Amino acid sequence: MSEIFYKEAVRDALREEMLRDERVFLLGLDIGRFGGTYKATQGLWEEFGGERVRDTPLSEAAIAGCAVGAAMTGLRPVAEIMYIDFTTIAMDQIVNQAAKLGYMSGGQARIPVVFRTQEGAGRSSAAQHAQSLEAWFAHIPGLKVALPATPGDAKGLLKTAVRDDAPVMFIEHKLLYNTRGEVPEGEYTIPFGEARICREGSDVTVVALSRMVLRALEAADRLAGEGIRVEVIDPRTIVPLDIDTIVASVEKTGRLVVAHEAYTRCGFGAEIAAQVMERALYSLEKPLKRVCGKNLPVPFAPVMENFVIPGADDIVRAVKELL
Amino acid sequence: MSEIFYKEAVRDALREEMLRDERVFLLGLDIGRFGGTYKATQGLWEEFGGERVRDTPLSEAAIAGCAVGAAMTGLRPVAEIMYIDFTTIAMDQIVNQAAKLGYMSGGQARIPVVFRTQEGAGRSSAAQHAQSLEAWFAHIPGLKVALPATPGDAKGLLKTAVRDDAPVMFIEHKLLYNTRGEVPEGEYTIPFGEARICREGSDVTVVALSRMVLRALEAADRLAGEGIRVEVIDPRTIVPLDIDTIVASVEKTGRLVVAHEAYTRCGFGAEIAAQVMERALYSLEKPLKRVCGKNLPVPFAPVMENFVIPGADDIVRAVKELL
Amino acid sequence: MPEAPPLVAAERAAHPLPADLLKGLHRTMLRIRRFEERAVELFLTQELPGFLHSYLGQEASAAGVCAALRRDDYITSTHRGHGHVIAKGLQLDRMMAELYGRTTGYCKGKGGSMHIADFSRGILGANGIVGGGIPIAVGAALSAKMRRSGQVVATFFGDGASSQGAFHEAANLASCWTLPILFVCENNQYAVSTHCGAQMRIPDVALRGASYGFPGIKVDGNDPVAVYLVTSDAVERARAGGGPTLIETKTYKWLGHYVGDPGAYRPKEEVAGWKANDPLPRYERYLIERGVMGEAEIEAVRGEVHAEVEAAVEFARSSPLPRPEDALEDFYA
Amino acid sequence: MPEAPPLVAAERAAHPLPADLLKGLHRTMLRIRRFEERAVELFLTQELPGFLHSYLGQEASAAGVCAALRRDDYITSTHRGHGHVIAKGLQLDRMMAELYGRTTGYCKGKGGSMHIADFSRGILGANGIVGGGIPIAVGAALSAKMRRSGQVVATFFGDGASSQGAFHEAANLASCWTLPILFVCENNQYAVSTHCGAQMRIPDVALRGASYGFPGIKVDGNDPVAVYLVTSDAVERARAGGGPTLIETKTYKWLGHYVGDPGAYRPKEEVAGWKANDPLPRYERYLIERGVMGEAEIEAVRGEVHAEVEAAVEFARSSPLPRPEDALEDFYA
Ligand SMILES: Cc1ncc(C[n+]2csc(CCOP(=O)(O)OP(=O)(O)O)c2C)c(N)n1
Ligand SMILES: Cc1ncc(C[n+]2csc(CCOP(=O)(O)OP(=O)(O)O)c2C)c(N)n1
Ligand SMILES: [Mg+2]
Ligand SMILES: [Mg+2]
Repeated sequence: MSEIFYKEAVRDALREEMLRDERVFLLGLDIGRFGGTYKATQGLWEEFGGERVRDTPLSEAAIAGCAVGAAMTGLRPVAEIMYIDFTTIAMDQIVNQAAKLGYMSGGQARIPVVFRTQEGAGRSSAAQHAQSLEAWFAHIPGLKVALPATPGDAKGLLKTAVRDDAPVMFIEHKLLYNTRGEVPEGEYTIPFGEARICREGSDVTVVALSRMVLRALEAADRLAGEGIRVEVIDPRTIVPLDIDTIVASVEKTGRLVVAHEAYTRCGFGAEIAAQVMERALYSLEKPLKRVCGKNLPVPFAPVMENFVIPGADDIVRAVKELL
Repeated sequence: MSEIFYKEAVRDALREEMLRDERVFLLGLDIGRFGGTYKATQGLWEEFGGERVRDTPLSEAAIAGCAVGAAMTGLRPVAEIMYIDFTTIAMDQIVNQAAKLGYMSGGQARIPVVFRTQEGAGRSSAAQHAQSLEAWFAHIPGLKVALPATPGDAKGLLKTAVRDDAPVMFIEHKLLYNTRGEVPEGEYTIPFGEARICREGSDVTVVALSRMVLRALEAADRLAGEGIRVEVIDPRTIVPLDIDTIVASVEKTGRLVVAHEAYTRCGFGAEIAAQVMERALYSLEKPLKRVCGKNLPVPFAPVMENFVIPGADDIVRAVKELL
Repeated sequence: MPEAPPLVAAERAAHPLPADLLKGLHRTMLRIRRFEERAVELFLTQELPGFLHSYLGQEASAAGVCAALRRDDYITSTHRGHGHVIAKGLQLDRMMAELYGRTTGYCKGKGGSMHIADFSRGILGANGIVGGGIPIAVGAALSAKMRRSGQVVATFFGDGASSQGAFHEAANLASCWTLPILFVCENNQYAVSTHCGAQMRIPDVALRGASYGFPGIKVDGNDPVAVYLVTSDAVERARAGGGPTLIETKTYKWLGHYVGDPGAYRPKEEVAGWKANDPLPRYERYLIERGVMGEAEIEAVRGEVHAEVEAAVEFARSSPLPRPEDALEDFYA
Repeated sequence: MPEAPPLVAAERAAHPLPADLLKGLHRTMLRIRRFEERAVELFLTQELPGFLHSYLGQEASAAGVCAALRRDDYITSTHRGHGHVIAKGLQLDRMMAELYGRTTGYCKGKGGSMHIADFSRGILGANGIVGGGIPIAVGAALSAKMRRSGQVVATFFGDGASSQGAFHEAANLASCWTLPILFVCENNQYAVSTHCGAQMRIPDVALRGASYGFPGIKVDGNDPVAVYLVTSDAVERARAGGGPTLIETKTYKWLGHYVGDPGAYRPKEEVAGWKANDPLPRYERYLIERGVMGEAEIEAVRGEVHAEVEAAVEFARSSPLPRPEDALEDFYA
């Protein structure tokens, strides 16, 4: 094990996959010499050259579509959309093309494309640079969706994503790039659809996504001080979703909190709620709590931004309300 | 009361609002002399002329953005996006601009724009012309979302939408245009956020959206023959959502089915589930049932298309499983 | 207003083309014509589900373009795509079966009329989203370039599609990367009911090549030889590393937007004028004049094509319908 | 490769402009310059949250364009928008307060640096989405036309933004409807780290006007008079019903993409060359040569602007922070 930054984990995964398979290449805005807005591709242009680390014009629809076409014809592109907010411009290519053409062609097309992007608030970037839109993609059959919360998961899941023959939305978090964490030495991958129980506990289950996993662990720590044992689960991929692990936990605790930064309404927390309600209704002793982004655009000023985005305090409060 | 077609109800609402308020105008593909793909604007070009019923080039991003700009500067546009599948091209303007600029400007901007579109499968149009994507829009704060199931609701809700100062996604259903229903004589509007109890019942609550309301009523009819009393609720607008009516019903029946054509995963049914779980968990006697579109692209061949889209049979089955 | 370069039909004499090629163009046009006529009939008698966008009248465009392509070259097509894929070499039986939604169709009934694909023939799929195939084609061209396969891509789209942002982004990207791609705009004068004059304020889509720094050429889209010649030049340039070309084929769709649309928005004389300019008899006269084919040979080909189309209908009708659960197959995510 | 029309600076002599106007351009440039210098300092000392895209070096472009607009004319702006809105007449204090996220800011702290709007001054908002403001501006132009208000719209965007589909769709739509709009492309040579030569394969964005059938003109974006003259002509045309114009102002951003980006991707000589072409002293020399202003008067204006900016900082610092729950206000859906 060695400790590295999340952005390094992303970079290492891309690098190893590019070394392993020459069909893998990268395209996106300023990912080359500039190294990407969050420096997650730093050094790759120097190592692999401009043919395999391709800076593009400022055209998200073309970036995504070009990746789809390349993926259909024998390559394995990793296309970066700088902010998940800008996927709005590439939605047709991601949703109507990448997600569907394999199926619509009667299984002829394989579209092994990874759309790497990042989401989240917390940098006073205002409402057009702070969204968490994973639920949109989870809604669309034909896309897998990964949301790594740690450097170890970022690396292992990204390598899996690159090797997957289906389109993958790989969603990083802008405030995680400069977090550090343990990463196994040597080659490893993490399968999709296996949740991680980040902390075991028997009183309340907290299912958290992306950066909220860190907040959930912080909350669990604090609650442990008061003798409250929180189980923290990170699904890591929401499509496919490891609902079994979540259900097993709820069967143990009888209490469920879901935590994500995305807007509450129609966020992925609702889907977890529905699946738990379908599978484990009788185990639930208390109503669901959603500790999620408020149903508001994210405001610029830090004090208001903090208000709309949930934090560890909110998780602590929700857990206590369930006891 | 008179019986008219759904498409006529849409047309009448537009016409009356255009007569009432000269700031109201329409833009979109082939809505002029052609009368719209589903003929919902037929006759309006003849009556109001090309200035107020504007055919556009084939540019959904520009259609939506142009509507936003016109709405900000004193007009009240109704922009048609021919199929909801094509909103993928206009997502930035709908989601990052229309939904947010009022808020981001500190309340200076009012953006009274209506995006009219239609959704749904059932015409063998394959996966890029058959989606139901209302959950995407419901996820985004700043958009209201209406889904009329009857001519009466189509007219009353559309008039409300045009008068609303916030952006509204007004989502019709392609298989409803040629259905008929009663519409009150004279001027009327239907407030947003008021569900309609389409049929009262005490055994099971079925919350259905858009065309599934008709299927739910059909199912309820059949079940009534077996002595099973189904309560059918149509929220009509999902943002704002009349959760009180749904919760009251669930408190009465203890059993909940949600039915929509949209993909099950992260569909609006999940949000209803979550809200019911938050507000009325203890009233639920049985697990939730979602009778929704399968998590698959919609295939072309009718027999497969019917398989992925839910029907009255599926609702009947779900209701029985809950008893 | 600047004009795009003139029609090249006049240049024909300077390029004597092999008889095989000229005959092939003819057969392709006939196959498209007959397939489409039959499909319209079948649609109107409600044998075919969904909806249908007919390629009738535009046959020369697809035939000319695809004749200049290699078998392993790629195309992307549109909602009005039957002509493109026939010209690229598809079998009529499996196509017809797809229109019928049968398991023997190219997409096993999952795609239908608007989505025929055959990757083994370089057909990366038709597209229900106007303009949606253009960026995908650019990706295929990038792939061809990176794999040094020598393949070229032709992406078909309509006059209406040229108003889409996707066209602009894709064309610019292809230019920046000097990709082996042909942007083939089939200007059939209308996008649904909207005349191209209301869609743009320039006479030719071809003029837009200049925005990206590559040639934009307009050509008589009802003249298969002219289309072939223009395309061949562009293909040669692309294969040699010279980058993209925009080709605008000026043509006309005889029926309305979809089968069933009476097309009342079009002046009667306009429709009549274009029908008088029917690419097929015009080309047959040319073949006869040039002595490439005689009346009898033409008649024989007609008979073969008719029989082929009838066999295709038979094949489709007698092919199995999918089972409902087949919807679960071919899904990988 | 065709070239867009030449710079118009040389035409100046033929258009003697009133002294007031020339002085106004100068003051505007100075106000932008000083505001931006100060904002950079405040950002680097971490007084300002979020991030900052500096307009330093581009002052002449915004000043020249906005001087040709009426108070009630509209603009849409970009992530690099401080210059545009200052030139359109905003107060520095409420701007600075917005950068600080205070309740007295133009958007009450909800928008921040990238989103300053003032509808009372025709400023429909800056935009965090590259190209996002362009279709909105077209809508405002349609509105002006339909309301017969005589207003004109100028939509600012960068060289990078010209690769966006939204630009293409919006320009084409504005052309089809002959709308009163100016597409102002500020070509500052880079989109983040990407040089405009890697963003497109034509020398001038201005050439793209031809794709839509309206004029495309390039101009020295560091020459406020040249920019003013070109804009005035376009505004006049637009107001008279002559439709859109594309204006490309060639300029340079001195700092990297955002404050904190060292801009290492740029050759040192290039940066030095453009800094030597600083629009401000160059214009001041011109004013002195033409006898419009003397050194002393210029110095006095400098003093006033410095004081105005300091007062703005004071105003912002002493303005109240929003309360968390203020996030719930100004939301209407
Ligand atoms: C993005 C998008 N917008 C609208 C449509 C609906 N539509 C299908 S074909 C068509 C017209 C296309 O015109 P053109 O590109 O000229 O092709 P043609 O039909 O004339 O062959 C329209 C508007 C669509 N399929 N996709
Ligand atoms: C659609 C979209 N893509 C990417 C970005 C990230 N981004 C912000 S500014 C910028 C470069 C813009 O370049 P240009 O248009 O030339 O403006 P400049 O920054 O040079 O003023 C990029 C890529 C964005 N904000 N929006
Ligand atoms: Mg057309
Ligand atoms: Mg720039």
